[in-house]
Amino acid sequence: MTQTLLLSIVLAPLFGSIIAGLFGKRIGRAWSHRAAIAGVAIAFALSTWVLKLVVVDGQSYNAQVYQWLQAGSLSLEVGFLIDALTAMMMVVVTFVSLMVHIYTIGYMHDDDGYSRFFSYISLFTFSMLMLVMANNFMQLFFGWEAVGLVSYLLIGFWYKKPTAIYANLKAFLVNRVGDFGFILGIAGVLMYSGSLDYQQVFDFAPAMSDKTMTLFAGHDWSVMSVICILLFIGAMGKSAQVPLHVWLPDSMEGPTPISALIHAATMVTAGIFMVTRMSPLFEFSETALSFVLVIGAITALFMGFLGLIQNDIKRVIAYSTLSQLGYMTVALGVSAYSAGVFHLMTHAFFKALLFLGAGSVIIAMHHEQDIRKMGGLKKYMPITYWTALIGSLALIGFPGLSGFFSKDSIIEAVHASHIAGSGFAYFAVVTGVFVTALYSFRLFFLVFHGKERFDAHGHPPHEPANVVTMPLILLAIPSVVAGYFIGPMVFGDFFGNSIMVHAEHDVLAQHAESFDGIFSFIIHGMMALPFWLAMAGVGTAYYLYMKRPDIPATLQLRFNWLYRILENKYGFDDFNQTVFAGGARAVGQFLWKVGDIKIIDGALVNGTAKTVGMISSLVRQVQSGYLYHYAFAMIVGLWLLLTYFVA
Amino acid sequence: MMFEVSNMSFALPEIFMLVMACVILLVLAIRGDKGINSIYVLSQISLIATALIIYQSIGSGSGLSFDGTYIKDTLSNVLKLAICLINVFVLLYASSYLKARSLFKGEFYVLALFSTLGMMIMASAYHFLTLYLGLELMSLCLYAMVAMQRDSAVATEAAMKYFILGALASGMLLYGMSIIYGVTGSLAIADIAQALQTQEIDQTVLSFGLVFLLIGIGFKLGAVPFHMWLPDVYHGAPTAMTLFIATAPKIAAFAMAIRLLVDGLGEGQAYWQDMAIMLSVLSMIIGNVVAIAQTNLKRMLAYSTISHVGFILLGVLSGTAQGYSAAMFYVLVYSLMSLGGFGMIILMSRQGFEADNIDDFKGLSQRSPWFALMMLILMFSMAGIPPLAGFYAKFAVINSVVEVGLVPIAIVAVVMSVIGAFYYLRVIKVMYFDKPSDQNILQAPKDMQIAISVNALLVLALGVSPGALMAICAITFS
Amino acid sequence: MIALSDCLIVGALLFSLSVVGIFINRKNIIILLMCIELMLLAVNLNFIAFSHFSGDIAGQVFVFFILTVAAAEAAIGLAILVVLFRNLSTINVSELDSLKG
Amino acid sequence: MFSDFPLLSLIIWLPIFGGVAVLINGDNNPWARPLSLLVSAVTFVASLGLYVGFDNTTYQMQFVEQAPWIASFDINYFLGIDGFSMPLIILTSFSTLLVVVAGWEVIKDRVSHYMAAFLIMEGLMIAVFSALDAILFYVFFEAMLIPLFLVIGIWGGPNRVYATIKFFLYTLFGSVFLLLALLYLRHVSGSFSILAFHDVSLSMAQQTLLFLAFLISFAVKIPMWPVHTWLPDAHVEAPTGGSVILAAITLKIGGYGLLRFALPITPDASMALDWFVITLSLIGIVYIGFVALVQSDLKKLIAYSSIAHMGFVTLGLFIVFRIFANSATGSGAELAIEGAMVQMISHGFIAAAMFLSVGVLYDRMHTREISAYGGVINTMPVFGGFAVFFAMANAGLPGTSGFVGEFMVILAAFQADFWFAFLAATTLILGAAYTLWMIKRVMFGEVANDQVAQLTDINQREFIILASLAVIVLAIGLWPAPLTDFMHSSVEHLLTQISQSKL
Repeated sequence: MTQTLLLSIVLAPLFGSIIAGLFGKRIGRAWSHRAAIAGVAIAFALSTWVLKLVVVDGQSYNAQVYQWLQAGSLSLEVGFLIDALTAMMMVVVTFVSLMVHIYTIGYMHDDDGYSRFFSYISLFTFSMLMLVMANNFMQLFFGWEAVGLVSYLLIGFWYKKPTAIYANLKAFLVNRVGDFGFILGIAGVLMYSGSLDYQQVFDFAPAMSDKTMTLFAGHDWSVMSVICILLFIGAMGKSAQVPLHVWLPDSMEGPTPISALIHAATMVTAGIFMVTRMSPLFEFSETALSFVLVIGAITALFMGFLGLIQNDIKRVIAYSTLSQLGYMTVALGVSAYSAGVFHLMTHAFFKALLFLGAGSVIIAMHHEQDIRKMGGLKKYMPITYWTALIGSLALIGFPGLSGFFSKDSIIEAVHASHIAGSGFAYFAVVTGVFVTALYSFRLFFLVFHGKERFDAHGHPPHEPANVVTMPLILLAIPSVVAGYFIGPMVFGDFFGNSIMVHAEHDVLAQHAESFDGIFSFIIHGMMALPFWLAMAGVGTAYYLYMKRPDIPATLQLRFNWLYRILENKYGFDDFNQTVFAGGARAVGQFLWKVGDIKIIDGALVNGTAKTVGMISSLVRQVQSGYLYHYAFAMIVGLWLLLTYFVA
Repeated sequence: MMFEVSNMSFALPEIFMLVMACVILLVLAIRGDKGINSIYVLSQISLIATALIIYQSIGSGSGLSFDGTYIKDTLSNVLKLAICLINVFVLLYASSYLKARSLFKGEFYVLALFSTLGMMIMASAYHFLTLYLGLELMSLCLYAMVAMQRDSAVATEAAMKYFILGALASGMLLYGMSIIYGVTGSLAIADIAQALQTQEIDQTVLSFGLVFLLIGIGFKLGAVPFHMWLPDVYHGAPTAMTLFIATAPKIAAFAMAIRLLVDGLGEGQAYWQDMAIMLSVLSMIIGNVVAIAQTNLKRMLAYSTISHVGFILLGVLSGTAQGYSAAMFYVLVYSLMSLGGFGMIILMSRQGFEADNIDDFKGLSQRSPWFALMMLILMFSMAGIPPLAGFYAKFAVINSVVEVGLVPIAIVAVVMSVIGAFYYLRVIKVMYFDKPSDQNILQAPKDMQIAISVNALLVLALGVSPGALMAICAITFS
Repeated sequence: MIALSDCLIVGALLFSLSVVGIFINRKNIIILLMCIELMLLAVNLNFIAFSHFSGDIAGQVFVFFILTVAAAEAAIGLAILVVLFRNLSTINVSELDSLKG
Repeated sequence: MFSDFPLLSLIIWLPIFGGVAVLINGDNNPWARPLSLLVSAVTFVASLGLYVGFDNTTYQMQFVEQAPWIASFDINYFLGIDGFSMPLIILTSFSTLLVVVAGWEVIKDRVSHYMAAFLIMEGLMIAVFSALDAILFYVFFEAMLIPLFLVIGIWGGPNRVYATIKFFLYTLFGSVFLLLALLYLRHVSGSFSILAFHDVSLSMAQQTLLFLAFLISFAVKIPMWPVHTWLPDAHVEAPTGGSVILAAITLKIGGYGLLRFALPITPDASMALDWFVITLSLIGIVYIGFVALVQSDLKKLIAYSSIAHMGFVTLGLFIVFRIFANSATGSGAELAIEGAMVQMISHGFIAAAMFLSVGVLYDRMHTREISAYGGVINTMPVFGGFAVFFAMANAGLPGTSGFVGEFMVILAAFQADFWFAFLAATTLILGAAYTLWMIKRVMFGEVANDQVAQLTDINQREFIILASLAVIVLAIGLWPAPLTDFMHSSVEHLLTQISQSKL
């Protein structure tokens, strides 16, 4: 593996982006997308090659490209760390990205910002690759923020739409809250390990583990817990964990391809990747792991509920993404990093598939996104229908499809774990299975089955162009088969040194012993509770939305309070809007109007000027014009001098 | 008693000046106002010639003469030279002003020359008597000069105030001199200094006398609280006269201060230092603060003078050679700036228009960018902003008080200089940021325009390279 | 025998009187001129006293000069007074207040 | 190669005399603009000579020139640069070049005065950064106020008089204390050489007073909370060029002053009072962040953001003592000082870019009210791209120079105290909030009104300016090492100086 190879992977999409972005107008649409797709395709091909080198040839790579900065003995570098984890991520990212690129040709066909869009998504690919290939925290942070930037640009891609530019600002700011923790975590790492290089930090981790620091007087905290929680706050922002999840549903304002690429498959999983990468640190802090676990569990369950009542096709999937990210986080919390990453991978495929399928529906519906105005699309859009079915089944964990393997291994891992919060987490993930199935198939039935509730304007909906359907098919394949790698990836030593798990946390090890092949895993899964819950969910969805569509309406009336809570998304948005956005503005107004204008400027600065002016006009009166006053002043002077200074 | 020619030569400039003044008086008597132009030229020639004589005599020995009543030293040479040269400019500026107001008469020049003579005598006086005579010669001429515009109510009012208060101050000075005479038994400054060193002196009486001396000095300089005449006289007097009063007499007053306080009563520095601190601090505060409220430029410059006096006193009160030279530098720079400042008012004025309100300078930068720039230089210099001469003046005096450990006084000084900057900035603001209210072009003659440019550029040049003048001041007190 | 202190006290009294006269008088400028003369006389008394008691003649010489200057001063003062009266038609001190502030 | 050539004098006096030449030529002379461009371009190129000839292995002053100036006070014309001043000088000459180009067509009134003011100011500012004699420093430090005062007052907005006088008096008030401190130091050390000041030993009381004097004067310049209120007013009223110079250079003089005077001359007092500066810096970062959020005037918003960013400079400079005390392993002290320096340089470029961007809008719409805009990117797509880019840089996005300094200072602050880093890092949120909210309101959305609809995109001249800034911002962000390599020796030296007690 050479530096040139790795640099080519990273820079190819960047060049594509620059060409499409800066010269898009000059070279035209076709050449823009050709440049961008070529870049990503190169990256994908080379990434696959790298994966082969890592997996088959057992190579790894960790070296600097150039020194970014030096200060004292500290050297910050830009470099790459390639191991199994990185290689897998690279392939996932470039593959999904490639699919989305191709899909975009069809989806954005009529858009004015065609070249710009390609430029952005290529730039995103570059950023994401920088993130996953980093060998140090600085570069990680660079990629971290860069994907945030692209996400900001893409959510606000249709910059005329008020909701879009509201959503992108919100997304950026909420992510910044996470980054706030993240950068503090990085600072902590530097302080206690003296380096920002992964390898050096990880080597130093044991020495750091018993240090303490004082945050509030009188109470010592484990350094490792503080650092890991801070780092995880970063992950919470990027991977949309409660309470920093609020940006993700709104991010659906962006074009659908990026919902698939960024807000489902890749960027939002950066947090999961990061925590996995940091496993040598997290393993030293059970506090942090419990924190991760509980946050993940809350997200997995409660975000799933919200999916039940959404009517926007993309928002349903978005809440599903939130919930699935919760699953991954739960996996991290119980130290089942490989299961988390495995779910990350399968999820990337089937969720991208679902989003692109939704996009396909949206094209057919002429950009109508309300599922209440769809229905019966099955016969018009067979490819979309079947691929969406595969995606949905994979999502709910239907045995044999990829989601089944990854989700099941997470649930098993949680079951086996004993760290604080695992009981609640187990409840959450198991309940979540039912909820997932319910909202997924609610969506599926409402869109593809039942009555046609749309207004076709005389043109019946039809399957979009090949460039749209081809990625669906291509994504459907791994959505089915990716699960078969569970053996090496979850229970084997595919990840090798890239993930570290302490023996006492190693919940997967117990399953690894009992794991003997995919087939038996499927059989075993079909006899377990989650499978039946999933089936129940599908059944309930069928009953409620196909057979008795009156029941949901009744329920909605009966449990109005509950419905209102769900509709308000537990009040997070209102709370943030009032307390944080409103509060910040109120504080700003107060500090400005009172602090700056009244006190500093008014009282101190202009006040001084005014006082001097007042004294001036007062003292002026002494110069009365009368000779005898003048003489008197001299006498006063004389008297003063005589009194004070005559010895 | 031997009559020594060499001793006479020490007073050659004064003698020459006296002769010329008398000649001009004669010309005036003979030709009346018809000879005014020749009188003007003659006055300028006598000033320049006197300056040349002084310059020539710099190398040719120094010391006392006239039985110890008169001294020729570097201080007197430099100050006299400065007085003469500044008055050359003053007369030049004044002439156009006077012509426009039918004040262009021989009396002015006679008075000016006699007054200059008085100042020169003050600079060289080394005896209470000579000092007093020089002072009165200067003052009486100034009183008359202020009153010259006989049909102006304010001018005569100003003259009256000036006269009464001036006389009062002279009286106090004399009273102080008498006390000092009493305790030391001498009127000669050298003898007084010696007496203070060698004899047992009653300190109470000494300091009592000192108070009165200081009042006299303070009055002539215009230090608070003996400054009350200053704004009214500057304001009321015709601008040409204000120009005259505001420049060279300050140099003479400084000379008087040095002769009395340093050369004579240097031993009593412990007493007069504290008194001078009071005067200095009050001057800086009152001068700067009250100037803010002024709308009349002449009056504002009067208050600014008061504050400058406070700074000059800073140098004197530090009681070190460095401080004296700093004060000397300051007073020279001050007269140069003041010359330019009042000169600008004259430059702006024309028949029937005084241009002494700050608002009269509105939009000057658009009407006459060059002279706006000159005024800008002068104002910033007065405010003490580098790289202009005024900065080094302030720098030097503040340095001298810091060197003797009077840091609190220095703090007052710098804070006051910030307040002071405000009203100078106002003038600049009016010139540069306001729209002109009239489009009158300057009517001043070319020679005056050139002179005032030279004047302002000199302030700039002294700012860029103050070393030479500072060195001269340093040598004076070394 | 008149002691030095007696002379000095008289001088100081005269001086004080003149000073008080200057700032108490609010009516007539001529009184101011008189006060000034009085002040100079007080100073003269001082000089003469010191000169006499210290046996140094310089003080008395000084007095002559002061007298001369005083005359000149009075001349100028009166001249200004005349001009003032011509302009303002008054010599009232309290009406000399157009310049102030 | 440059050892004998008085390069510093050249780049100081060339623009000053060039400015005078432009001034003398007068307004009606068509040569005013080209001549200014020529002078500033030559100065810029010449200043690059400093970069080329710089020896970054030593902390000693380089390009030293020394000649007596005021002999009686032993004041010398003593110039020299080290790793701190060299980048700032180049920043100065570059910014001036930009300002000249930016004012090319925009300034129609008294062109020669405008150009001359900036050229003269350039020379003065370069002199400030290279002066090694305290009085020489002070003279230029103050003299610089004059042209800036005029620039704001003459070409400024409606409330320019208040703003410019406030600016002048505020800064003058600060700097007179500097003068006192310098005089006192001369009293103690017997020389006006700044290098001699570095070596003189001082008691704690002396140091404290000196330190406070330094702090007052430089805090006003930087400006630190609570002596910052002149800056928003000055920026709002100043013409674009004035804002650029104000933000890019004059604020840096404050930071530079602390580096050159306060830290090395009064290390013990700096250590004893570091809590004070740190507190003010952190208040500045947080408080000003909130205030910036609610501004309705574009320039005011950017001005406030400048204050918040400069808070990182003072924070970086003064946390070193705590880092020493914690004896942390992460090279925090170097990070802190270099972070502060990088932050200054970077802010110079970014703030310049932001103000130039506002200038672009202002030239077209003649308003700075955010509410008057909306959807500008529809009519000015190229400009919009730049604006978003610079906004991101202002919000400290990695890959731009805005990130580097903040990142370094936050990393270092953590080593001083967790809560310092915590408060400093709020800028990640606040900085993004006020900058991007502003961008959202100005740039995005439907075309708000007819004026916006009639906007024309930037012309070639504006493009070149913004593009050159963008390239620099990006370059420093992607590879700051070449910039910081020049500082290492000087930083090490400074750290040695401040770790040795002077008591």
